[in-house]
Amino acid sequence: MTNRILRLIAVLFALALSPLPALAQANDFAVMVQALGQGGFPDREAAMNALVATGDERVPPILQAMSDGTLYLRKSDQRVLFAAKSGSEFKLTDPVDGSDAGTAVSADIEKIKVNNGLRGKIRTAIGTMTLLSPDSASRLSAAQSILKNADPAMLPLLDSALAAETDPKIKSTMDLARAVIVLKSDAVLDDKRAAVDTIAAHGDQAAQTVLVNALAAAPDELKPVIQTGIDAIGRNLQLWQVAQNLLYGVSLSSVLLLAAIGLSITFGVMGIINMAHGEMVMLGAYTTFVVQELIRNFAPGLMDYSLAFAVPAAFLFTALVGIAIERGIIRWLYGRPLETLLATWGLSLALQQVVRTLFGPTNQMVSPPSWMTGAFDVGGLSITWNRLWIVVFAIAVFAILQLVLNRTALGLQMRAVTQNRRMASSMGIRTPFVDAMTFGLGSGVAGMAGVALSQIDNVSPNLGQGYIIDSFMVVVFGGVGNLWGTLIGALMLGVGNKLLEPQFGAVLGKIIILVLIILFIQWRPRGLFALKGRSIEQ
Amino acid sequence: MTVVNRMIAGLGLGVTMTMGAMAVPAIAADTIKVGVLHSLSGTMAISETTLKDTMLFLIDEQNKKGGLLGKQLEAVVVDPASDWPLFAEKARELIAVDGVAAVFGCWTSSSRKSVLPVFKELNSILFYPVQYEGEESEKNVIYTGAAPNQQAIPAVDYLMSEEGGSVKRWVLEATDYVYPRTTNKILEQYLLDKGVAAEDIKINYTPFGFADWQTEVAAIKEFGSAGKKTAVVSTINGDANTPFYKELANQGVSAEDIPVVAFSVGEEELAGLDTTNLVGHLAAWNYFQSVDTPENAAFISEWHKYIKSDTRTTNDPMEAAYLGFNLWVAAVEKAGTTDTDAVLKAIVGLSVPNLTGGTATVLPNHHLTKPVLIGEIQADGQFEIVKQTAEVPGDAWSDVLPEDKGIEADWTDPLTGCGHFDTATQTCGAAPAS
Amino acid sequence: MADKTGTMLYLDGVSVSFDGFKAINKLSIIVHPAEMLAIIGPNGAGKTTMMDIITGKTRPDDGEVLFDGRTDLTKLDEAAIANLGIGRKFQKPTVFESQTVWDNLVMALRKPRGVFSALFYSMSADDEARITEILDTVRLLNRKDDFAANLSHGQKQWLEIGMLLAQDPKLLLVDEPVAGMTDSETVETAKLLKEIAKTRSVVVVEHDMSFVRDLGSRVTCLAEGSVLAEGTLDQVSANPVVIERYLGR
Amino acid sequence: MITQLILRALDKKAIWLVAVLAVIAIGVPVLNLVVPEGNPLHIPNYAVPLFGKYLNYAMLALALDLVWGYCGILSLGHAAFFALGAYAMGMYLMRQIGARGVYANPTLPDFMVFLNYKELPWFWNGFDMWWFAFAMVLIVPGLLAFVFGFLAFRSRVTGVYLSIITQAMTYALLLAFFRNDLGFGGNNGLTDFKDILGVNVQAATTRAALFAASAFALALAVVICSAIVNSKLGKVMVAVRDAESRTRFLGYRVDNVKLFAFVVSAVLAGIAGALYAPQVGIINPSEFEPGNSIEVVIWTAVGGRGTIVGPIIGAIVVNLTKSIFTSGSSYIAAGLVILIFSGIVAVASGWTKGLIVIAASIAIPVLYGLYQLALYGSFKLPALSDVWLYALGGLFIFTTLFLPKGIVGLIAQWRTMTTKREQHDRNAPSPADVEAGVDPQPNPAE
Repeated sequence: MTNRILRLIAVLFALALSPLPALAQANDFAVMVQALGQGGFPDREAAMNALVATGDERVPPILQAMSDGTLYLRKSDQRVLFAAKSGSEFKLTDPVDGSDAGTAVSADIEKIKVNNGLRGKIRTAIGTMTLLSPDSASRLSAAQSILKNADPAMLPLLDSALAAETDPKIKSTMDLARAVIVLKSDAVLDDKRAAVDTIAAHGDQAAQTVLVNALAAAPDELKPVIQTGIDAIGRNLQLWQVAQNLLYGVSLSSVLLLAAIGLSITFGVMGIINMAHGEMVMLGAYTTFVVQELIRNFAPGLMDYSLAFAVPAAFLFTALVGIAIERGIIRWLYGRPLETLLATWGLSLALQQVVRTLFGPTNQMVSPPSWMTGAFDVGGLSITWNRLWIVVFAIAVFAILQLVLNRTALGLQMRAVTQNRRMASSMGIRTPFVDAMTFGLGSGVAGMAGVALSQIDNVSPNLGQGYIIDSFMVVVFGGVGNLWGTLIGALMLGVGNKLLEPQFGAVLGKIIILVLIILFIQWRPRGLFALKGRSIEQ
Repeated sequence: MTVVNRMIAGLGLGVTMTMGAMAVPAIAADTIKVGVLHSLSGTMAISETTLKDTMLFLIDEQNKKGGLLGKQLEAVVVDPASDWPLFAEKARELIAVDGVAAVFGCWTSSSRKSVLPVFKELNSILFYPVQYEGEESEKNVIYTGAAPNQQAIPAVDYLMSEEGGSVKRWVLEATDYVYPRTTNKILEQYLLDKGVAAEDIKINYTPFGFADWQTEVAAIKEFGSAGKKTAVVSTINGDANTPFYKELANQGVSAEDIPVVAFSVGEEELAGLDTTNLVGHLAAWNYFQSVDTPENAAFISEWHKYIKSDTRTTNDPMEAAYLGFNLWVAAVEKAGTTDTDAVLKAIVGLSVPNLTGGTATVLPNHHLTKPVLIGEIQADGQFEIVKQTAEVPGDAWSDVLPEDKGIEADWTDPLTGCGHFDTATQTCGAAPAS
Repeated sequence: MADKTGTMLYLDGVSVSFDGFKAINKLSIIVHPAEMLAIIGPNGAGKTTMMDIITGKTRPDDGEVLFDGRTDLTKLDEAAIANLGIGRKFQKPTVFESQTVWDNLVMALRKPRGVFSALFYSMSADDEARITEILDTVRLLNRKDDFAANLSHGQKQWLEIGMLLAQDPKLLLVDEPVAGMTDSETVETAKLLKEIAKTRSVVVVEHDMSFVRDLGSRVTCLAEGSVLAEGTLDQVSANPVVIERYLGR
Repeated sequence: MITQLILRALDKKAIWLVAVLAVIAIGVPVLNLVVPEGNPLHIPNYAVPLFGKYLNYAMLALALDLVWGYCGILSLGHAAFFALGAYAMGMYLMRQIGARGVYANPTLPDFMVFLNYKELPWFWNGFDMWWFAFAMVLIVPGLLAFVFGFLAFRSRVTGVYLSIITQAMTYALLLAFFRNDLGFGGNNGLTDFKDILGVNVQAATTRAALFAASAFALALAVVICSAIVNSKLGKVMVAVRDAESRTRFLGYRVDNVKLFAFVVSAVLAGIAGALYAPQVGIINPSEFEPGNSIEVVIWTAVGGRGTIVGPIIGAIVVNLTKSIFTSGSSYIAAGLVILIFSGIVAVASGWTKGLIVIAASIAIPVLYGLYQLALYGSFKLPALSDVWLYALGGLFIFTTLFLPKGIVGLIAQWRTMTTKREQHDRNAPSPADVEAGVDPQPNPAE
């Protein structure tokens, strides 16, 4: 009952907003829908407003389809229809009565164009119409769109919606929206004071903006209150800002760690200056692409889990490539670390060209799975899912690698071979096998890093080049041959970079970091965690 | 076996096998050679390889039509390998050794700057197919890409209009190199002239190949939360774009709230991106693959046939290469020779149809008339054109900048023309017309 | 301990540890001018570390290291210490393998060590005579133009001793000089060292007991980083602790 | 003292090398300017700056060899010194443009006018005077090398660590020079040069003169390097390379020896860069790219490190190869290059390895063709530019695997074989053999 009254209010409200009341009175809904397909953007906006004014519950899906680009005009009869692509054809549905309208090929139909402005207005319109929707997600977006517009005329609608709302998150948004509207309106001073408190309590950037905007227009007696609110938010934000920068730093660190950790095995443990390390990362990213293409073609339902397949696939593939490289080239160069630099540099050029020949020079598309898109807020922090997962992934890779090196027979043999090859060999360890496995492990880990990097960077033949120098810096900074050193090195460089960036800008920040590394090495010529008696440095 | 024996045997074996493997191309009797100077390896290969293919495609098409002046065209492809000094070396080789009639090539401004002295010295023609920062007009270069007034300013105009969202606050996000610097300088002046307050403009530069955009995107969000409609004008370069857009999508910067308009992001760049969360962000070009004209449809289908792939995109620099090539062909036909000065004399004022339904005319300043198209990114990686202007004449010297006011370039007569003519003082730069 | 003055080398209460492991523990040793001291001891006793400390390669955590009774060696680096007149021969013969025997000695010859002195150095007749003399002493005259890498193990040992002589040091630290030598070579080496010890101080570290006996010098036995016993070889080898910890078993 | 030094420098090999360079320095300009076009002996205009560039690269490689081949310091940032020298020269050339720039500003270079500079940045002062600029060509790289080397060598940063921080140095400079705010023209760098010492930079005579200057500079570098390596200091440098701490126990200040070599090398690299800038007509930050420095290392390795002539041969060979492989259709030349290289490998390391090289060079175009066949149904051989990275990559791999001593090492080996160990000292261990280290590092616990 209440709902119906409220909906009526909403309709009346929309009517009041509509610039074309005459059209709104026309009750032929279908005709109004057809109007969406005609004219330019302003005409389309008018037609949309007219539809909104009807308050009809069929309107939001139509508008949503228009915004999503699934609303089409059939050229033959100028009818506006939903179109869903199936194979090479489009399946058409009538938006008015939901009846099947047959199929069409793309030449027969024309998408009803929207631009950003129209898309924004559609969002607001849907918001207004769905503030009382039973679906909490649409109520939330409705509340947010009202907050953005903050039209005093919305106050009665908002009040009633607020009374019926139970979800705390939506309620809090509505509260804020209400406070913003109150502050704008000519409400009594006490109400406004309370509104300022409500806004200040939210404590985020948007709230501060609202208060700053309100300050100039506010009556004198309210000004100190608002100013206090602004200052409080400012202090709050500053704190969060530091935390946010730290978080960015940790996130960058996880990327650096992933890129460098494979190198800390091939370079750190084996003493091979592997300039083709970046290309192993690149191959991992391309493996992800190939895996996704296979899934897209053969099992589209598994798309969201594509990365779960890509990680082992990338590990195995790059590990195999790594083993082949070790057997084919590197094993001839043991004891000549600087020569490995030359050979692997040549190899990296060739590998880039292989990928360029096979896949073309352009970027390849790797789609993010749905659970890796978007962001969420914790207090004043905004955390994006993909960065969070990459941090988790980096930690997992690090932990597994530690386990492998310290708790398995292979790890033991690896350490034995690196420490004393002849002794290990005389004790029956097959040193060539262990060498190949170690290099394969390092390469495989680089390949897994490629899976993660495909989510944030270009999947192109040049991908590896962008990380190779940073990786070497991390490993050398942390101390060659020490995984913990690599971890700490990545953390310090990542966080340092992100803390410097707001002050000095990205370019200068990076230069400063490089100079600091150079100076740091003067102070500790063997890196942060120097091990004694390493094989790398006779 | 003695060393000498070994050597001779090795050489003999090598000769036979290598000759077998490396096919020696038959040298055509009488052809017109055309130089193609695009990086096929190194960092720029990602963008330039497509243009190499485009040139081969265009030359192939022309040869099917019977060639030029009764001769077949022959492409000479070299690889400057994204190495700027190598560009100069290869340009010299094309002109002096291979004797090409004209060169189509370069992408970055650095590469163009690198080859410029060579073209001037050896008096040949470069067709440069990429949008660039302007502030240049040379006798030996035909700029078939957009000048700033054919891309940046119309895009900003669109965003300032009601249709584009009445943007009041601007972030100019850029890679630190000359094209963004120049574009931003022009845009900043333009915005200030339009009454935008200085505090409503934020300019930020990042290094080449920048990959970690967290801080920058967060700063854009913060700047955009000041209550005024905010837009980002992105002159971010090539490789850095993908991580930038991935971060935008992740931090939820939607086009309805803070639209991003880019001048260096086309279909080719989007092909490497999942654009689902980027719908509505904009790009300004003189051509989009989605342009609905018969010329374009024919071009795309021929291209797909040539490249043997239905999924390869077309993009703006490809159209610029197409225009440049057709203009050169028309000029050679008009002049009846491939002689540089004759072709340059013939080419000014020539028009050829472009792919967007209009015509491209070579202006006396060696720039073209081009329509400006604003497109919104769609979920399928294509652009939806939301605005298209009539042809805009390319302006080598921006009228927006005070120091460039009244500066014109006129190469109607290539021998006495001037690239930097001050209409106020009636002088040509400082140097005599060269 | 004893008086510092009049000593060539004076170590008192020297300790150093690596990652918690005490390699040298309150070690005290004195060497007088023109005296030879033989140091014996089991592996890991700290003999090489002691040499590292004296030559500036390792810094002691604690203790006093004096040269010539007054110069504090813990404050100086390797080059400065070498230039004071302390020469060292390594356990594993370390010569410059890619250079000729002659060039090895040219570099070792006592001359100004500065960069520009080296750049503008040209060989005088005296220098040539001196090197030839040394070559004769170490019996490498006929191989002077060979690369050091092509020498036998024993010859490399001799070359290194030759380099020590060329340095003209006041104190020689000789680490296992006769490893890899034939018996007759060993005897020759002992003779040579005794000859040298007439004018200079020599510290010899060696395992070869017959060689130490040939030297006939004072003997110090080290174990676990400190002095176990001191005296003549007979005294030391009769020491029950030495027998238990080093000789016996 | 100095004369003695120079006399010592001119051993038989060095005399030959200097003589050859002198002949080239005079011969090439003569063949270019005096011999008329059309004569088979005429050297075309385009070739002169190209060969000049090779000589500059050769000088850079020689400079690197002085520190790497002789002193064991693997610098992965040597192109930075080269670029700094080139920038110093570029600044002089920019100032020479004067009011002839596009904007006709008498003092400010075009890019500064454009970036709204009101006056010349202080560090551009003086570069209008040739003597000042030429001094800076020596001083700037030398000073950077001195400061960097002083810090690094004093702290005993060695081996890989040193290599990585030299790489960090050039990377930092790359980023810095890319910045437009730094006042060096950002990524476009310095270009559009007009005059050098009052004559047109593009004139054929100037080009020829610059070429001759490059050849003479290289000859000078040969004399300098030869003088150093033939002196006792040279022996000490080799000693430092082979057994650093042993050298220290002989009383030599290893850090000073390294610093000397590093600074001399940086200055030589700077001179090479200064001659390079006017010949290629542009200097921009990409010269600082870490990859460039690695390439220099590779030239040196290909030619043969630890020799004077090796890096010169290596630089010319690799760059000539690069020119051939990146140009349109020199299939025959490319085939010959591969052939000669496999011949060299066959001589040096035996039949099978030569065959591996040939097999690899055939496999790549064939595989490419098969891939095309599978994709498009027509067998198409790749363009040279498609295979050139394979060729370059292959060159590096095969050189390290099969020619550890480089081309020069091969010649030495050949001579040994033919002269039947007439002088058996040819068996000297190469730096590659000793690199693994014979540095005494006794276990501290012993």
